[in-house]
Amino acid sequence: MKKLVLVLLIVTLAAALPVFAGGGRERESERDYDFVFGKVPYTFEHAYHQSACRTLEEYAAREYNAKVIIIDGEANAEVTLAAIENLIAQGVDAMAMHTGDAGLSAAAVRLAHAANIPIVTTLIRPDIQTAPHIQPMETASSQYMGAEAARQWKAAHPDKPIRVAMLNFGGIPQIWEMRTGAFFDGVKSVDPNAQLVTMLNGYGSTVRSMEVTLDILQANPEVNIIFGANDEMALGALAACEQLGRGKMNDGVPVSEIIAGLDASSAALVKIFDPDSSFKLTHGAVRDVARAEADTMYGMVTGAIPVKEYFETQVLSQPIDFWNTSLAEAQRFLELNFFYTGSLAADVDAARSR
Amino acid sequence: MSTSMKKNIKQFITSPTFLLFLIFIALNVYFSLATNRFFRVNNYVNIIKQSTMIMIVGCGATFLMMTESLDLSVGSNLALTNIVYTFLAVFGIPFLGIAPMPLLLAGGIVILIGAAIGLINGILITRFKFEPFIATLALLYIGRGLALATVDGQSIRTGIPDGFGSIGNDELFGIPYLFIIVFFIVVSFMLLERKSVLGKHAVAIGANRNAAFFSGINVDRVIMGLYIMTGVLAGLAGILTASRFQFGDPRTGVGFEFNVLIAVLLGGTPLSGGKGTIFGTMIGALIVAVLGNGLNAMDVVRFWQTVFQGIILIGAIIFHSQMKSRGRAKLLAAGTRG
Amino acid sequence: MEDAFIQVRDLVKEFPGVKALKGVSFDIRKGSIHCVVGENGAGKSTFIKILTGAYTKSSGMITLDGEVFEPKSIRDAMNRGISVLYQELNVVDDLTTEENLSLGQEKSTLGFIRKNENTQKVMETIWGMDQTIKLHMPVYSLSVAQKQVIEIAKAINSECSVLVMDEPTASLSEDEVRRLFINIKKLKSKGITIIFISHKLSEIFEIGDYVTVFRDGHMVGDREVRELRASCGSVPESCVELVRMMIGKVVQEEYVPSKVDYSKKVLEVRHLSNRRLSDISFDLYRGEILGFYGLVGAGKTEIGRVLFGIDPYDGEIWVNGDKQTKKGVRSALKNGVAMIPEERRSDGIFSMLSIRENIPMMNIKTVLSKGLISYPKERKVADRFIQKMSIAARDREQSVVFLSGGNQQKVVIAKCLNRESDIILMDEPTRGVDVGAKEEIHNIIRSLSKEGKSVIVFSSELPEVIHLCDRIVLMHEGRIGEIMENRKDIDSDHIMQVIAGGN
Amino acid sequence: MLKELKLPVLRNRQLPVLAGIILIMIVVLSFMSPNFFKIQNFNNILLKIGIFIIIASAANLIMITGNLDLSVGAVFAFSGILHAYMSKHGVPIAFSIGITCLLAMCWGLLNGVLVGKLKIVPVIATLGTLYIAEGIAFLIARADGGSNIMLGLPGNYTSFGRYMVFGKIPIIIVFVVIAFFLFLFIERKTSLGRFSYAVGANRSAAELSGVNVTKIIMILYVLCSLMAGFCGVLQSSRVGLAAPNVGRMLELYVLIVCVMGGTRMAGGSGTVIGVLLGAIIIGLLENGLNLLGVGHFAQEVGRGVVLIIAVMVQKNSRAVRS
Repeated sequence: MKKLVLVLLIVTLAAALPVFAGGGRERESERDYDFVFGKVPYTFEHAYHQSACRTLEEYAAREYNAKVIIIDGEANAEVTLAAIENLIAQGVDAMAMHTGDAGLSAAAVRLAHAANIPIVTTLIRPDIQTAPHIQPMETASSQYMGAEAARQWKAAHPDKPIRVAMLNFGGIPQIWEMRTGAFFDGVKSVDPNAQLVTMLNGYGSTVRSMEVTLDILQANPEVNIIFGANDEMALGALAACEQLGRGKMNDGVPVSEIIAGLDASSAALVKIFDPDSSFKLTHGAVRDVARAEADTMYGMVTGAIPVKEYFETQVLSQPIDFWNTSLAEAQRFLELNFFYTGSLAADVDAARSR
Repeated sequence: MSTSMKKNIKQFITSPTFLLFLIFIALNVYFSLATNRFFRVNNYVNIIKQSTMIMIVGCGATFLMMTESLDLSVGSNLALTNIVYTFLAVFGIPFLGIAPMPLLLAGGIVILIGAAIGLINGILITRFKFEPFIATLALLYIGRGLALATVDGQSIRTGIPDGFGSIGNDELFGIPYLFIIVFFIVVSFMLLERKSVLGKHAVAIGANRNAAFFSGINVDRVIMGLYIMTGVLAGLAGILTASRFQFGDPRTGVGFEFNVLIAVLLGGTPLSGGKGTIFGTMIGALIVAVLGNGLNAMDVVRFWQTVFQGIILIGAIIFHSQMKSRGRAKLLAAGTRG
Repeated sequence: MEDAFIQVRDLVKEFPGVKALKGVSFDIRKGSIHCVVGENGAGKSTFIKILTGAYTKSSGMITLDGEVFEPKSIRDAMNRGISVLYQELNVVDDLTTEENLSLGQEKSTLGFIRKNENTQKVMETIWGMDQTIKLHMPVYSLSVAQKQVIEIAKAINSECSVLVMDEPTASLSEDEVRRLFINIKKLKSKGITIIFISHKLSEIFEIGDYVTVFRDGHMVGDREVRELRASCGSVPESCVELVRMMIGKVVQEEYVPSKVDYSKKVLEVRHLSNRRLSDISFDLYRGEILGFYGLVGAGKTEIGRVLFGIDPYDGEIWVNGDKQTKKGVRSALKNGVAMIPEERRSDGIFSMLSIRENIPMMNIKTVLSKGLISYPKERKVADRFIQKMSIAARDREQSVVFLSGGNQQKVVIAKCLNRESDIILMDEPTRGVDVGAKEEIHNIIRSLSKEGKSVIVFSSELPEVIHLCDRIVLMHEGRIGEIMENRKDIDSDHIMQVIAGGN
Repeated sequence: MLKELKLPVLRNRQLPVLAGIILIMIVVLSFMSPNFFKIQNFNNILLKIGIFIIIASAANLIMITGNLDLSVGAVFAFSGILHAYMSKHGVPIAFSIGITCLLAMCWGLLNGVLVGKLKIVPVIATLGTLYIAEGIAFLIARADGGSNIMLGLPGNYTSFGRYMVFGKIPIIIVFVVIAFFLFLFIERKTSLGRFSYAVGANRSAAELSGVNVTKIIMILYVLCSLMAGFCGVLQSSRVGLAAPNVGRMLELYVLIVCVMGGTRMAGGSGTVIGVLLGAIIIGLLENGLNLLGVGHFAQEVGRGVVLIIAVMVQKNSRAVRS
């Protein structure tokens, strides 16, 4: 008898847990929505995608009275495609996906179209161009960042040749096209003699990037521009530099190196607006991408946008750097894109006092 | 109905596998009640589709675990075969001047690669007496590195030949080829498990290695064979994955080895070997898939799902260990009485 | 010999650093029961392993039925008709009787098992020996003797001409041994050659035709048992010649009473019962050696396990006048009860660790100083026991795994003695131990009783119990049949009667 | 004490072999990369493997008992996040470190109960703990409003992890030395260490010798989680942020380090000296490949190959001994 009660208790608890964990809300409310959209982010582990999903959910509900079902892609091809399949099975009206691989995007588009469900891809352009696509203009912004970094370095140290090191995600080709390669193009546009010394995998992680950067700087102490293909890696590079007694700037004048990142999250901007830190540039777009996704999905559902034609919506990936962006602008960017509620100026001051 | 059949049915109903099956049913009922997005034919098709690779490789892994071995390299093996298969089909072997190959030939070569990885595992474990965990962990790294290096980390997505996706996507009389293949493999492995010399020898090796050895079973050869078999199945899974998604990706199968491990464990094959059923593994794979799918349908954040995964894993193993000790005690009591 | 079925000539086996067989030559006749005896490490098991294909020889020659015999694998040896019945039974517990019968020799088509017509034949062989074994029983529900029957049937089934039995009686009760001997004689009458290995000389005299004695890798004697029996007189255990061949010294077995302090009860057991035991009551006095004797399964080991806190029980145990309330091994140890377990390898020694590390394991306090392990203290403890028990080892740092069985047992006993417990339970203290070590262990037990400690010996060897114990508790099916005083002229017929269930 | 420490080194033939491998690696790398043989570089390597050494020293004892802990990476991440979260929300740093370490020990307790008491296979039990701890780490980060915690950390957050002892030696290296000697001490001089070997060599004999096996296993798991948790705090404090995914694959690294150090997975043998050497091999390998600019794909292959070679070399040296 005691055992039976215990078993019942456990079963009830187990059944209640998912509900407690945030599930089961849709029952009473789903019928009130006009549309159901699906969204597959690259991975929920990045602040960028968490913010993008939240923006999408809020914007779609407000503007189009649409509910958004989010299934994480977990940065994994099988999981991403399974998520697409599940969204199809759940009969969503349209979906949006953001992956790290063009082949994966193409496969997803094929799946969705076979089921006659509109789909929009983001960032990574599928090779089969048969569906609308949201393209943050990362290439241009990366080029701009590279050029600006090179200019600032040349202005401060005209005698020291530019040596660039990069941290990437381990050979994803689109990253070269839009981020690392473009950045280096920018550098070269200012100093044609600049050299790309090394490019290693930072695994998108701060800690791993820090370890790798320590090794990079050991092998190539002459490196003076470091680009991390996302903010996490740039922050790791900064931590490594600080550990070696570098990573400093003299009120915005480069001393040892310039670090650039990507995504423009709050953690990065706090460093960027610290005049003494060498992490100085980044760019990003969250809100506009999410809004474009919702707009495109709505457009496809209502017939305003053709479902099976390539249609690119370009979104500015806003460059933010210490020299050309005002603190107020950056504050506003964070508020709009990352649900930031603090004061950037205060956060920068707090971080500086360390 | 003959008495032996009755006995078999009775045995099945009282087995942990059947209870696991009941849990599986209960999960389905729960999710169907909790969300209206779950109980749909298409959703079930997806659930099965998404667990096919685990089911295919799980067949080999179950046999391996029966012999007290395990294979952590299956995920990397899947990725390597996936990418090489696509590479051969799209580019051939450029530096030897070999043109793109017919799919069947590419598939054959890739199966051999899968078998080779199994062979290396087997050699390290049987000849050099490596711990299976260590040997296959080394192969996990090597396989993944080779997969990424083959294509310099890029996926292959252009120049995919016609018919590349047919085996993974097309249907025969409305039934996906994928299901037919899985059904075929699972049924043959169930037969292997119950009726074949191999299945029996696998159980014998896991339950009492010395007895198996002194009964004249070539233990090393059986284990080697099972590793090769698992390698071949992983290779097949690599081909099917490539075909299903119609592109080659060196990053597939990350964490796949642990998913397979969990499915096999949930299915009631202990790490210490000596027993296990293919049917249990299939239920294990389906439970994992249904759980993920159902929680997604309920809109549960992924991180909570991770927590549930841990709780379920621990819960299931406690459940199995309870069942085991109770079942054994009952039989022993019966044995002493009779 | 003209009719030699197996001829062994100058057989040598070398391991890295060790020569296990140093040139052995002898013959085995067809259809005979050929006993092989020797102390542990004498080379018996190496010889057997070469014969069965588990090892390959270094040099020398074996011929089988006139042909050169060089098995490359166990399979190979089996195909030539050589089967083995190992001491550790090689049946797979999780398979059924039927599946075990065909293990390794399945008939198959394309890898799938075909119905084996032989199984029925084997089952008939089995039923010839034991009717209670069923075809679809999982083997873990069978007793040791029943599992042995399965193995013997399997061997016969494989149409062997030679059956090697490695200490088959080690874990059988006398009743089961008798039945086994009947079966062995049946096999002999079918013309099967049997190579029989045992430590129990009485068994050799009972069923052996020939006996070969190994010592230190050499063949030191090859005799006809009939001949020996004539020269030995009526008591086979005291066969001086055979024992001298094996160990080079004569072992006298005679009961010497200990100085028991009957005024001081150290252990009182009242109405002990559990799944395997019913209503066990007895007392143990200071300085006494109490023996428990009975068939295997009579409950000897179970009593030891209860007293040592391993198994649950109903009833009362009083140690030194205190009633035991807490259960468990650690509280038993705390109350001054220590046990030497039956299974040395799985429950006794830490084979990878050195002698020095093994000995203080039961009482780490003896080597601690200020709460930390003191190496000088530890060395002193180790050296003391190595000397006291004359453990033959290279030095105290030698891993226990490299010691012979007898020396391993001494390490286990040393570990237990270091606990300084007042009551010591010894479950089969001399099992699998050669004759010399056996006598040494007996002397240790006597010296313990002289020191005022009380010892309980659980043994399935009657001579040991008669030789050693002051009182003997006779067990039958979980009950005490009789508690008798040991005397010089103890009546062994009466003992047999009691343990068989009579009064 | 010194004499007693020397003894196991001399008895163990694998340790000289490992030392030999390290020597060869150092010589080869010195020739191949001009920047290798520099004090700063060795400092870098030590900093990188410091975390492994501290955690693996504890995990090694678990492996000596014949068990293993796959949850260290998740506990590591969980602790970093928790410490950052509490520090950010007003808990004083020292206090937060204390609470984090205590909670980290709870994971060890869970592992200990599952493995020691309920006798669940450690691979599965600790895999389960891994999932739960990792999930919760992500949930804490999410509750804070993002994927990692960096913003709004108090000014003195990094002063612990970046503290230089005597103004020269990074604190992490000091902790590595402390952990090394602590575990060497536990291994050689305490009954806990001795009993760990006993449990690994023969669990049932240990039980019958009166060793409280459950307690030993539980203590070791708690100790290991404490080390993992403390390292999580240390790392997070050094880097100045906490991310819930930092511990990915850490458990496999720790495992490899132990195995390379000559610890048998089945238990009964192994030493923290081997762990130190194993970690140095891994550190040199990655550092060397990074210095030579070898791409990450080849590094993955290299890791697997070195693992096989190291184990094979050890097996040979073991075979020579017996």
